Amino acid sequence: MELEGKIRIPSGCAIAAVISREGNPIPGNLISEAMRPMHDRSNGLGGGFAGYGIYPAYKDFYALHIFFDSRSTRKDCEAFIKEHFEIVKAEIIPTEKNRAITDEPIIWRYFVSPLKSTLADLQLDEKEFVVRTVVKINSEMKGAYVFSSGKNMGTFKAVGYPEDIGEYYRLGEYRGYSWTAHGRYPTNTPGWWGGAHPFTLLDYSVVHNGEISSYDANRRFIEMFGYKCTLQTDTEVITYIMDYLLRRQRLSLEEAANVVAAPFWSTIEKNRNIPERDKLIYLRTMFSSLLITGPFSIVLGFEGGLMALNDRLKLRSLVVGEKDDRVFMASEEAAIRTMEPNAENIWAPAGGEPVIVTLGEGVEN
Amino acid sequence: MKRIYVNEEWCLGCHLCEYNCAFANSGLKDMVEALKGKPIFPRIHIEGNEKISYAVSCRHCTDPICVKSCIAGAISNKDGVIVVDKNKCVGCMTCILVCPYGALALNENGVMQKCELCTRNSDGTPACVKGCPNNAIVFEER
Amino acid sequence: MKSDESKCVNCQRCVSLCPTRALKIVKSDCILRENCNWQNDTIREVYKQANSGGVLLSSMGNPKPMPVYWDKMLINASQVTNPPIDPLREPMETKVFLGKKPERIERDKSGNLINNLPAQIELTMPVMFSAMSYGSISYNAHASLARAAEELGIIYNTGEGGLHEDFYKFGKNTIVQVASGRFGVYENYLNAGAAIEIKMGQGAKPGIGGHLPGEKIVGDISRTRMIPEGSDAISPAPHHDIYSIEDLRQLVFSLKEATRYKKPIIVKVAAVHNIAAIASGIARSGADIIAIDGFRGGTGAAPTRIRDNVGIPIELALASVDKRLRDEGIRNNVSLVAGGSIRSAADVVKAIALGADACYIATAALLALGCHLCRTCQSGKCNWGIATQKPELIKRLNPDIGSRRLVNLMTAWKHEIKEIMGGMGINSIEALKGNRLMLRGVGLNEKELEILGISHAGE
Amino acid sequence: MDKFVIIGNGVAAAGCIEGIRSTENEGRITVISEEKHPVYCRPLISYYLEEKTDREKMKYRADGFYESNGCSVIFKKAVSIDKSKRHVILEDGEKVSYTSLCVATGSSPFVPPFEGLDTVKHCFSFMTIDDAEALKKELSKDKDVLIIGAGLIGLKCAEGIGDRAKSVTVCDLAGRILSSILDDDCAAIMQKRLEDSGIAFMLGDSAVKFDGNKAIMKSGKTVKFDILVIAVGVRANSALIRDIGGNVNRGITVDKYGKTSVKNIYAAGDCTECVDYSDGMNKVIAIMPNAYIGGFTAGVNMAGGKTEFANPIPMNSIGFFGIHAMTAGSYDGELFEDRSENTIRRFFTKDGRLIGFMLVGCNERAGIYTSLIRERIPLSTLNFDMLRKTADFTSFSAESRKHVFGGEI
Repeated sequence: MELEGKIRIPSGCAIAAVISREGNPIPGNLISEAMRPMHDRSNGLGGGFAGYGIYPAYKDFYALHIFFDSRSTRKDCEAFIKEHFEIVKAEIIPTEKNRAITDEPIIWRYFVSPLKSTLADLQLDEKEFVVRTVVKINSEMKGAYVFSSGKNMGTFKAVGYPEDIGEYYRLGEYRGYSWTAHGRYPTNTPGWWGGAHPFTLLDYSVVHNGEISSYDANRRFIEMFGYKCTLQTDTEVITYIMDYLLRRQRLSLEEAANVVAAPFWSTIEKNRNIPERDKLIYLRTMFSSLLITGPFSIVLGFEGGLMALNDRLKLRSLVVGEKDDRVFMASEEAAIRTMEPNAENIWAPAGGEPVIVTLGEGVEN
Repeated sequence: MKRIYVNEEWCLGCHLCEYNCAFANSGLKDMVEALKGKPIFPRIHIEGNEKISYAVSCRHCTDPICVKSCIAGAISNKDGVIVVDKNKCVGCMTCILVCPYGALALNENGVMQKCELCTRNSDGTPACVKGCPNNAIVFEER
Repeated sequence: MKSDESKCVNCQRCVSLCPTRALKIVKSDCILRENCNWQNDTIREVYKQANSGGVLLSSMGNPKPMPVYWDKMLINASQVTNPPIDPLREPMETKVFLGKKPERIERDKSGNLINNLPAQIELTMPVMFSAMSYGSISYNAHASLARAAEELGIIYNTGEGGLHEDFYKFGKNTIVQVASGRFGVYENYLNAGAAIEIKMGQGAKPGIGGHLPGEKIVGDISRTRMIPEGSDAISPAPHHDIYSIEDLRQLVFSLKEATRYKKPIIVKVAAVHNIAAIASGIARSGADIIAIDGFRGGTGAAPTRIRDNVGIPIELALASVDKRLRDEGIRNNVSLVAGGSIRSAADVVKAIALGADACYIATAALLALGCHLCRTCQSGKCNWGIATQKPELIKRLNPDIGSRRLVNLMTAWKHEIKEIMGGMGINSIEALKGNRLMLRGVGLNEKELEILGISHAGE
Repeated sequence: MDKFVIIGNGVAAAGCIEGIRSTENEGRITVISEEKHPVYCRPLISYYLEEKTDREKMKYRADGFYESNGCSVIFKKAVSIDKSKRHVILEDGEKVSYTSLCVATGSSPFVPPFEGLDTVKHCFSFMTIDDAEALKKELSKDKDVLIIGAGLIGLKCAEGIGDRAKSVTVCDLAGRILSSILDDDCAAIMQKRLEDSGIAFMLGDSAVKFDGNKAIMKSGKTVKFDILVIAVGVRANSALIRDIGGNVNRGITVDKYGKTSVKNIYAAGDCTECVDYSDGMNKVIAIMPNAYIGGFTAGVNMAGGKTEFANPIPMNSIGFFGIHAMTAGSYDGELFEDRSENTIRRFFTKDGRLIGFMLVGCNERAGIYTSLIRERIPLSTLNFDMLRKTADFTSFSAESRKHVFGGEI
């Protein structure tokens, strides 16, 4: 059977997320446990987590999490990275053997910073250079796969059930101000670690439940801007779209939501607020190929916040709840109740309406 | 009330309305059986010359002089549709003498006949209108 | 009743009008002794030319048994892992905007988005009626197209014959064409429509001009074309002011200047061998929209040999142009309109999935108006009142009926497009554009699949 | 509550009832009927004898007509009107009071004072169903019938009884049949058809004296008969109005609203006279359309509405044994004629307008001509040469066709 990237594999999923609005540390096992009641939404063929604020000691460095299929690949890849980056720390990501997790690759993380000279040579900004490097490794370096590349954040993913993966990566040892989680139900895959979610690019991470019907329209459009959809997964293309809209076009989160889950024309036409209406028409027209159709519920993680978003018909479940400074998001309320039995204000956001939570003012991240 | 109106701009002079009319009023199911080899007595007629043509049938006047003139009380106004009671008609042709549109004529039995808006077919459109290939005959409120 | 089979063109008018369906047209049983190489038509054409010494003329699209790729592509549908969407319950959007999209957003000082979109064409569905000139088709045919376009919220195209004074009122649903003959082109004309189309070529006769004989240049037609009655209307093969892509760019900007940058400019080209490179050039010429016309496109009159042997299929042209523009990162510079025998809603869906923004239809529109594809438009004696200027024939096409039938056809297609989209789980046409995963090929070889950018069914 | 009273129970009365009810639904309507029948189609009595119709079909209005229109009918003769007390006095002295009254008494057969008429055993008029029934009773295949008067009534009678008698002879002082509506040529064609069908004529000659079964003619000839029908003409029944000092000429004078010169009294139908729109002359136009329209007009105005009797003209459609003549208007004008062996089309124009026509043997769509007279359409607006030959609308302008076929009606 072919791996992700050779073939497009649809899948069903479970997602969950939590954030502390005040930036208080949350242990990673909280989110790992949240996935347990949604066990049946996954089928053991992939899961993962993203934590933000987990590397305060190295917060100024890009944390590259990389799978290698062999020592020699790692050597080659490290050599490639060293050409353009300063590596301040390189280590194996600590794991704990777990019966349910097998066939593990070699998993390392590197805290790096691009060489100023290289950036100057290429006339690129730092982030863009990191993106290109990641894309290059992932598309050209066989056996190496960068699965996390943001600052002060990290992704942890594997083939298996999410709660087992959480234990495997010893998530209880990390503290972050926000976490996202994903459990996967692919319908046709041998399961490949790199294909598990969250999918990340820089500090953007996406967990996604659904199967988007606009995939190839989105992919072929976004690939015009230097992205390569090597995994052929929805999550990957959504991540790139978000990166394109937020980082490169500098749209706000709401504006980006109005592109990917644009209101229906009939809704737009009924909008009495003319500037608002014109803005919506503009965004839909300008970025028409980035409209995402088909069922999805996603949580986008980024530096300093989370955004949950449903497709405009709300074809996938997504609920949100609150308690004190924490906001919870999940495919099922059960997951929220696991994290916080006394969660309040539980609601199901309407299709196309983003729920954006950012760290309160004055809170360091 | 919906009436039949004709527009000579679109009439092609194909006479289909006449055949459709005669067929619709024949009571038969098959047009060939109804019309083939027989003289036909439609209630709508194409008139014209090589330049123009148009169909003429009863206009269903709001103040129909034929109704007032019928010596047999055989013509009446049924909800705006002017109808002939064939049983009562004696063929005196007074209606022909008074109708400004020339819309009445004798049928094959020497009894007066005229368009009675055959709207009881499936879609409520008279046969001539339904069969007109170029909308030269329409059935509408004006 | 007698008939002269030598004069029958099989237009089916008699068959259609007979109320008892008593008529049928049969092939004459008098046939030449044909063989696989020398077939009936080929032999007759030789006789005809031996008689006349002239170029053979014919009309409508290429009838030769060339591959129709639309029929070798199949559309996807959702099952289990994602849901089909019911178009009867959920909004199903077919609105499209054609025109260049800027590379970047812009904001004013207070951070609000600025509308920096150049002029666009807004369509309620991704189909337009393509160019057919007044002269090649009748007043009533034009009236039908214009009225239908207005009612549908789509666009029709004047073709190269100018815009009849009666139809200026349909301006916002009109594309005015500027072709090599420049008939009827003046400032008001350019400003009358929703967009201007520069016609560089036509799928039915790439590389060939046009010729409307003087006897057809009478009355309104002469006035609309702005040429004297009785003079031949000759459209040269090239625009004599366009001998290169730089020249095209100049014309594009001249037209934009003349219309104060309020009208998108379409450049229409025939699908020919290096169409991808041509399109790439046009996309960089300032044009807003590229219309590509495949070799099966119709015509009122074309030299038979050209019609049947020049150009390439629209499916391959469209796929390679879309790919090339994306590879070059300039797909957003232009919208793509595909034409040249789009026959059904399925063809539209496939064209959009291959990468078109919209489709042009003409033959299908004429069929809606009554055309029975007898393919003798060049005679000027169209029995259906379409490709004729004879008053007694024109009269046969009542625009009330014509426009209604066009509206019906487009409405039906729209329903079908929505249904097919719903089946794919797509509720907006934007998400279908270039979505080639929704297509699979059957009976195509590797090369064809590669050019179309689709997988084979079963993959 | 208004009390509407109508004297007479013919078509004019029916028109009057429907006219009142088209305007209001409150007032009571009383019909005073000398004939003991509900309104029936009097012109059909010849068809009745011919058995082309029957008593049931001859009803002018369906059963329940009076009830559904809130009418009561008194089957008595009205003998006088008290205009100051506003009531009608009936033959038995009963008084019927009215708010407004319509006199629709019709006409009566005129019987000249023939010498020896009292010696004739079987002498009939031919006006009412009772006349027809009486005649029918007497008719048989072995009886000779003499009809005095070759006008519409006499000839219809002749046609109606042709098959039931041994012979039918029609005599008339005039030199042609239907002398009041046809000229010689037209009359000759009609006469020929009647003769071919077995009717005998003695024209320019008429009975002056009777002796039992014998009529002695002006020419001195004697004609034997078993049954005598007198159809020399009719007289308007205008006495009720004349007796109270109302204006009466040959018929009761009414204005275009149907009003007589007596307050609150209207009149309609054969008992009235009106202005012939085709020649501007005052005359009694005793035809059915006028009776109905006159009655309807009077009814509307009686009930407080306002309507006029628009452009009445004489017109007749009459046929015998398959040949038909149609006439309308007056004949004092320039003549245009087209004829063939069995048909004649004669048109009379004056001041650029059609004022009258006679059509014999060719009557398709004659109403188009009639409307030219009634609408006073200037002939300059159409192609009259064409129109005379065929009654259709190709002779009209496209503009007027548009109006006729596409406009309001």
